[in-house]
Amino acid sequence: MATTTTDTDPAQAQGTDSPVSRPSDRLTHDDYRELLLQLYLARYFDVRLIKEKKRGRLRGTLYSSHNQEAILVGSLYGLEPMDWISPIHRDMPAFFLKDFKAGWENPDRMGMSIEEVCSQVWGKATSPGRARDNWSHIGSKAKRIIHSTSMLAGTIPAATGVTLADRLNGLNTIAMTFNGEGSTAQGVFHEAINFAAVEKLPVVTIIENNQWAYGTPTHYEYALEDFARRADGYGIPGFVADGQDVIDVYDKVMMAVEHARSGKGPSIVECKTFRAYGHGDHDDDRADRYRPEEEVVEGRKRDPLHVLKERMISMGILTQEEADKHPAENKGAGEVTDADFPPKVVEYLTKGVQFAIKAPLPDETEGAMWVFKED
Amino acid sequence: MATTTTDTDPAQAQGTDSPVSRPSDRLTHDDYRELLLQLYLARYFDVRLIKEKKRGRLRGTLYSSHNQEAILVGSLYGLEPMDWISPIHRDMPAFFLKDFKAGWENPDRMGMSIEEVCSQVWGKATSPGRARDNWSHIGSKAKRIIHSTSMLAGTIPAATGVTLADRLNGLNTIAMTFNGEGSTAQGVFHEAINFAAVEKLPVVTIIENNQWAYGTPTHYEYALEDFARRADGYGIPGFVADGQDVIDVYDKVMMAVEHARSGKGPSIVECKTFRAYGHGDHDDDRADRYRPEEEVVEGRKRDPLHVLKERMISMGILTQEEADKHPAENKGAGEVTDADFPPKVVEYLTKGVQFAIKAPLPDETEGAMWVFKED
Amino acid sequence: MAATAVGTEKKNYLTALKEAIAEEMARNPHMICMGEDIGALGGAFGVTDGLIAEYGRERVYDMPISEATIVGTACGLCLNGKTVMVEMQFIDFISCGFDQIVNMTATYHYRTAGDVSMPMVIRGPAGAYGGGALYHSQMNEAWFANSPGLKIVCPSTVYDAKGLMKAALRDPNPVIFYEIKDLYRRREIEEVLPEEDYIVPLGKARVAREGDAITIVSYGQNVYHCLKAAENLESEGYQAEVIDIRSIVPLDEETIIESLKKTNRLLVVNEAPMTCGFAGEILSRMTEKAFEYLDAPPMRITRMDTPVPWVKPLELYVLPSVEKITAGALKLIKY
Amino acid sequence: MAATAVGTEKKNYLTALKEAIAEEMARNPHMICMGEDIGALGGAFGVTDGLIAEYGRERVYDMPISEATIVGTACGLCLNGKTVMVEMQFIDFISCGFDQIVNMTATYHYRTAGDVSMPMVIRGPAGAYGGGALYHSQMNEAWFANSPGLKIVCPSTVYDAKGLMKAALRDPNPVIFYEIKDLYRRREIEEVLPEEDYIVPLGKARVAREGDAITIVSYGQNVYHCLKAAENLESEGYQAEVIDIRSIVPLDEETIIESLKKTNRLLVVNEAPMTCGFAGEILSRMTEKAFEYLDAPPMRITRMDTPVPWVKPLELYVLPSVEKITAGALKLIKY
Ligand SMILES: Cc1ncc(C[n+]2csc(CCOP(=O)(O)OP(=O)(O)O)c2C)c(N)n1
Ligand SMILES: Cc1ncc(C[n+]2csc(CCOP(=O)(O)OP(=O)(O)O)c2C)c(N)n1
Ligand SMILES: [Mg+2]
Ligand SMILES: [Mg+2]
Repeated sequence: MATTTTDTDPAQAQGTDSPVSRPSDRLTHDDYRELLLQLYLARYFDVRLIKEKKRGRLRGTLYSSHNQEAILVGSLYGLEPMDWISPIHRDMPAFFLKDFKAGWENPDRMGMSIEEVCSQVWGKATSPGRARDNWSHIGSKAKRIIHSTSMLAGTIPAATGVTLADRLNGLNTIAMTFNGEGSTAQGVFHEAINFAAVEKLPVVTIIENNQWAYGTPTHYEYALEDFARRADGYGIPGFVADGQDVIDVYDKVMMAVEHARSGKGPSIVECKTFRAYGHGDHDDDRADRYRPEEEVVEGRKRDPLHVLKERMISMGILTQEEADKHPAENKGAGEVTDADFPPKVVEYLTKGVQFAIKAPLPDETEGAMWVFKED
Repeated sequence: MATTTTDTDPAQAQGTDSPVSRPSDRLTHDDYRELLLQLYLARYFDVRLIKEKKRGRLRGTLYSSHNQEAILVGSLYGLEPMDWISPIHRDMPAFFLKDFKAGWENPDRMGMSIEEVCSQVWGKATSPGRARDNWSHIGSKAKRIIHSTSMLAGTIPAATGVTLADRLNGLNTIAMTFNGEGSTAQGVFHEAINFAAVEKLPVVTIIENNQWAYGTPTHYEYALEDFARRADGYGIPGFVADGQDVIDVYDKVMMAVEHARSGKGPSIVECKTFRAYGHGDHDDDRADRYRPEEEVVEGRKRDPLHVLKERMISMGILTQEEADKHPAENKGAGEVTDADFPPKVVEYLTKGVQFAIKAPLPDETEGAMWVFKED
Repeated sequence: MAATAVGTEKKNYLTALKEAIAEEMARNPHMICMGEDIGALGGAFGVTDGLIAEYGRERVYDMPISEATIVGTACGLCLNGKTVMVEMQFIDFISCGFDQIVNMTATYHYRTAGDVSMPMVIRGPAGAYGGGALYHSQMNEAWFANSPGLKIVCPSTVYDAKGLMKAALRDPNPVIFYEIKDLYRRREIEEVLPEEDYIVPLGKARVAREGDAITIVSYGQNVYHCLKAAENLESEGYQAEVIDIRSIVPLDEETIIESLKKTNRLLVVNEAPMTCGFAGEILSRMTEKAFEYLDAPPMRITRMDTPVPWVKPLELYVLPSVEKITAGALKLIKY
Repeated sequence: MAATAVGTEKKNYLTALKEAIAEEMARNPHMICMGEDIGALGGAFGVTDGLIAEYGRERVYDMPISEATIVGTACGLCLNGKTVMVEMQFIDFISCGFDQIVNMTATYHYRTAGDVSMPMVIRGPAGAYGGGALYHSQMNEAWFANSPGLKIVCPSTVYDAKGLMKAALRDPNPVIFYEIKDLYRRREIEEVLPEEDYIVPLGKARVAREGDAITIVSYGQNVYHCLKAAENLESEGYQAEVIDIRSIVPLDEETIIESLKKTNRLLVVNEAPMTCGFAGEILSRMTEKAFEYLDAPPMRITRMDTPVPWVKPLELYVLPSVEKITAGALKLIKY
C-alpha cells in the first residue's frame, strides 16, 4: 500500500508515471537566493553561539547544527505559515527560520523573532517561555511550534495531536518533526508513527541522520542500510535525501508534504548528513575517543553552503565572484569571521544577541509560578 | 539486507536457490500424530477451563485460545528443550506444551507439568509462582519460560536478555515470544525488536493475528495488509503463516528458528487466525457489539483440528474413520463433550485439574513475603 | 443521547461517571475521548458506552495499544485547543505512558509560563480488593502526587463520581482520575442524582461521618472500610469522624485540621503501598500544621510495602481492613 | 585495568564510582554493563571509562536510545544468571523505562515466590543546583520508593559512593542508584580511599555531624547544605546533629530515632518535590515511631512542588538552601 523509494527520481517516488518533475522545479532564482541566505543565517547563528559560549557568556549545552543546516532550511522552506513544527536539540535555527519567507522582520510571521530565540538562549525573561526551560525547549502555541522536553522523540505524539485537532477544525495543516536518527529507537517514535499511519495524519518525520547518536554509531542504533526503510514497516512512504544539498532536501520533503497535505498520511524523510563537531560543545574535545579523524574529514567535505553555491553557479543564478564574496563555507567555527558572511546576516543575528544580552532575567519568584493554571 | 517474504515458498523465503524443501518435509508420521494429539490437548484444555469457569470454580479471566491452537502447537514443536518461550494471556496451553515431545509425563522435560499449570489456574500453593500472580503470569527459570506482567509486549526485552546471556555462556538457544497483533503497538515492541536486530539476537516473535485486539479491529491498530511487513522496517525477515494450519505454522516458524539458530538474528512470524470467542470470558456476551456475526462464522470455518486431519488423510497418515473417532473439531465449547476427545487427552487434563482442586491455598502471610531477597 | 437524570431512579457509580462524560461531551464541542476499545465496545467496563454512536470517530477514538502515544496525542490536542478525556483500560497501564504524563503533560503549563494549558483527564479503573492481582489492582497516585503539575482525584460516592468528573473535565489542568472499579456496580452505594448540572469542586474534602473521638482520613474504597470501623467504634462508645478527601491534589487541609481540633487524633487509611504514599503525606502535613492538636502519634494504615498478590487471603493480608482500622483507631483513642 | 587505590591520593566522587564498577566487573565475570554511549565514549560523564577497552562488547553494551528495552534486556540477563549495571545517561530519562522497572523488574522476585532474583543496579547522574533545568535535575526517588521491590541509594561522600556502589552491585535485588552529578568532581569532598576492598552496607545511615540541639536528616547534595547550616547554628550556640541516610530503601530508622532521643527535634531536607517525597516519609515514620521524643512539630524543607526551572535565581528559589535550613532549624529549636 505504501509507495517508498530510496531513489532521487520523484516520479518513481510518487509511484506515478508523470514526466519527471521535481518540486524544486518551481523554485525561482529568488528562492535560490533566499535559500542561500537562510543557509548563511543558520551557519552564522551556530558559529556565533559557539563563540559566545567560548567567551563564557552562555550557559547550558550547545548542540551545533554545523554542516546540517541544509536539512533545516530545505525542510522548512516549503511549509505553509499555519503548519506546525517540532525542532529538537540540534535545530535551534529552526525556531526563527520557520515561515522566514514571510519577511525577516515581519512581526506577524509564524516563526519566532531572532530576539525571542536569543532571549531563550541567554535565559532571559523576554524568551517566549520566560527561560523556564533551556535552549531548544522553547515553542509557541501562536506560532505553532511544539515545545519539546529532553526526552527524545517525545513530541511526535503531540505532532499527531495538533494535526488531528486542525483536521477536526477543518484546517489542512501538516506537522513536521525533526529527529536525530538515534532518537528513533525510542518506543514512542514507533507508537506515534503507527497511530499517524492508522489515522492518516499529516505528520512528516524528518530524520537528520548524522551518523552518530552522541558516542554511538548507527550500526549500534539500527540494522538498516537506509534508515528510511523503517517506513516500510508502517506502510508509509520513506524518502532518502542528500542532507548536504538543500535542493534535494526540499524535493524529498515536499513530496512528503504533498503526500500529507493531500490526505494520504505520514511519511519519513531520511536526510543523510554528518555531525561536524562533538555531540555538544562539552564533547568537542572528547569526540575523537569514539570518532576517527578520517571519518570527520570525509563527513565535512560537502559543506551545504558550497553545494548550493555550486548548483547556483551551474544554473547561472550566481557568479563565481558573488559566490566568493562571503566565503563562510568549508571553515570551522574557529576560523570563520563575520567578514565571511553577508552583512545582512551578521546584522540580523547581532541585533538578536544584543537584545538578549540587555534583556532582564526573570524574577526568582517566577520559579514557583504557573505550576497550575488557576481558572 | 533482510530477506523477507509473504510467500509460502521456503526456498524463496530463505533467499537461496536450493530446491523447494520445507522444514515439515522432515516430519515423520509419528510427528503428525503427535501434532494432532497436541491440538486435541490444547483444545481440550481450553474447553475444560471454559466449563470449569462456567461452573464457578475459577476466578480471574479466561482468554480462550480456541481456534488458535495451531499457532501454539506448530510454533513450539520445533524448539529445542533449552530454548526460551514467553507466552501471554491467550497462550495458557503453551506452558505445558513446551518440550512436550520429551514425554508427557517426563519430569525432566523443559516445560511445565499439567499439575503445575492447573495449580496456577486454580490459584494454589502448588503453582510454580505459588499463585501470587494470576493465570498466564506464570513462568519458570528452570524450564526457561519467561514470566510476563500484564503489560503487553513487556517480555520481548527480557527475551533479548535471556538469549544474550545464553550466547555469552556459549549456548545456542533461541527465545520465542508470543504476541497478539494488537500488542505490537506498544513502544517496547519496537525497542526490543530493534535492539535484537542490531545485536542479531535469536528472538523469534510470533504474532497471533486474530484480527481483533479486544474490541478494536486491525485497521485501527496498524496500517499494513500483512502485519509481517513490519519486519521490513527493522531489516529482518517477516513470514506469514496460515494460523489454522499447524504444518504451515511449523514451516514458517522453523524458517525463523533456523535463521535465528544460525546466528542471523531475529524475525517476525505473522500467523493469521481468528479469535473464536469474546476477548475474555467476561466479553463473550458483549463481543457482538463490535464484531459482526458473519465475520465470526467466517473466521471459525477452518478449525485447526479439521485442517490437520484433512492433511493427514490426504497424506495417508489417518483414515477417515480414525479422523471421525474423536470429532472435537468445528464444535463450540458448549457443544463438545469429553467423548469427542481421545481418552488419553481427557485423562491427562483431568489428572491436572483434580490435582489442582485438591491442592492447598498458600498461607495468607505469604502475601508479605519475597518482596526482597535477603542475602 | 446525553443522559438526563430522572431524579428518582437510583444510579450506580459507573452510571454517574458515564453521565458526567456524556454530558460534558454534549456541553463542550471541543472535547475528545481517546482510549483502547472505548468505541463500539464502550470500554472494558462500559463507561464510554454510546459515545461512538453519538459522536463517531471524529470525537471518540479507539486507539492502538500505545499508552504513551495516547497521552502524547491528547497533549497535542490540548495544545491545539481541545479538551481530552483519556481512558486507561486499567489505571495500572498508566506506567506505559508515564513519561508523557509526568514530563510532557504535567509540566507544559509551567514550561510555557502559562501560555499552554492542558485540559486533560486521564481516568481509569483502579484499586484492589477484587482479585485483580499485581497489574489490575494498583493505586499508583503517589507517583503523580510527586510530579508537580497534576491534579489527582478519587471519588468514593456516586454523587462525587459525577460531580468530580465534571469538575475535572472543566479544569484547565491535567487531572488523573482514579475510579474505584470495585464500586462501579456496588448496589449499596447507589444514589438518586440531581437532575440539574452540578460539579463537586476539586480540592474540597467531605465529612462522611461526624465524630469527636478520632479523625479517620481516607479516600476511595477505603472510605467504606473506615465507615464500618466507625460503626465498630461506636459500639464501643466512640464517635469517629471520617473524612473522605476526594481530591488528593489539591488537598483540603482545612477540613482535616478543623476535625483534629476536636478529636486530637489522626488515623489515615490508604490501600496504596506505605512508603511515599499519600497517607504519609497527610501525616506529614498534619504533624507540620496541626502538631499542637495531636494528643497521640498520628498513624497510617496502608497496604504493606508489597505488590497486590492475586489469591484472596494473600490480597487481604496486605491491605487495610475494617479490623485493622478498628484496632488502630482504638489504640489511638486509648493512647 | 581495574583501578587499585593508591592509598594516599585523594579521589573524587566520580572516580570512586568508576573504581567500584571496574572492580566489580573484575570480580564478577557474570556482570554486564548496558547504557547509552557507555562504550568508547565512556558515558556522558566518564563513569564507565575504560571498561570497553578491557571487556569489549561481550560485557559492555552501547545501547540504542531505548530506556525501556535497556532495563528489560537487563531483566532478561538477570533472569538468566547475570548481574547488570544499567546506566541512565541522566536519571531523568528513567521515566522512559518506568514500566519495565516498576512492573517487570521490581516485582520479579515477589511474583516468582523467590525463584528469580534481579541483581541489577540502575544508576545515573541526578540532582539539581547545576542549571540542568526540568529534565537534567530530577530527584525522582519517590516514584520508586512507592514501588515495592526496589532498593534506593544515594551517596554524598566519596567513600560512600564507592562502598555503596559495590554493595549495590552485590545485592541480589534491583537497586536504583542516584549519583549526585554536582558532586562528581567537587574538589572539597575528595578523599583518600582504602586500598582494600570494602562495602558500605545498604540500609545504614551515617551521622555526618554530632549534636544535641536538633536532628537534621538528609541525603545527597543536601547533606552539604545541612552541614553548612549546622555551622551557622553552631555560631548561634546550637549543635545540630546531621544524619545522612545514604539508603532510602531500606531506611535506617534506628539511627534517626536514637538521635531524636537526644535532640527531640526533627528537620528533614530533600531537594525532591514535597508532596509524597521521601522527606515526608521520614516525617511520617518518626511521628509514628518517635512521637514521644518530639518536642516540636517535625519539619521538612524540600523543593517546592514545582519542576526545576532553568535560570539560576528561579532554580535556587524553589530548592532547599543553607538559609532556609538554618532558619527552619532555628524555628524548631526555639519552638
Ligand atoms: C529518552 C532520552 N534518552 C537519552 C537522552 C540523552 N541524549 C540526548 S541527545 C542523545 C543522542 C541523540 O542522537 P540523535 O538522535 O542521533 O541526534 P543527534 O544528537 O545526533 O542530532 C542522547 C542519548 C535523551 N535526551 N532522551
Ligand atoms: C500495556 C497494556 N495496555 C492495555 C492492556 C489491556 N489489554 C489486555 S489484552 C488487550 C488486547 C490485546 O490484543 P492482542 O494483542 O491482539 O491480543 P489478543 O487478545 O487478540 O490475543 C488489551 C488492550 C494491557 N494488558 N497492557
Ligand atoms: Mg544523530
Ligand atoms: Mg488480537
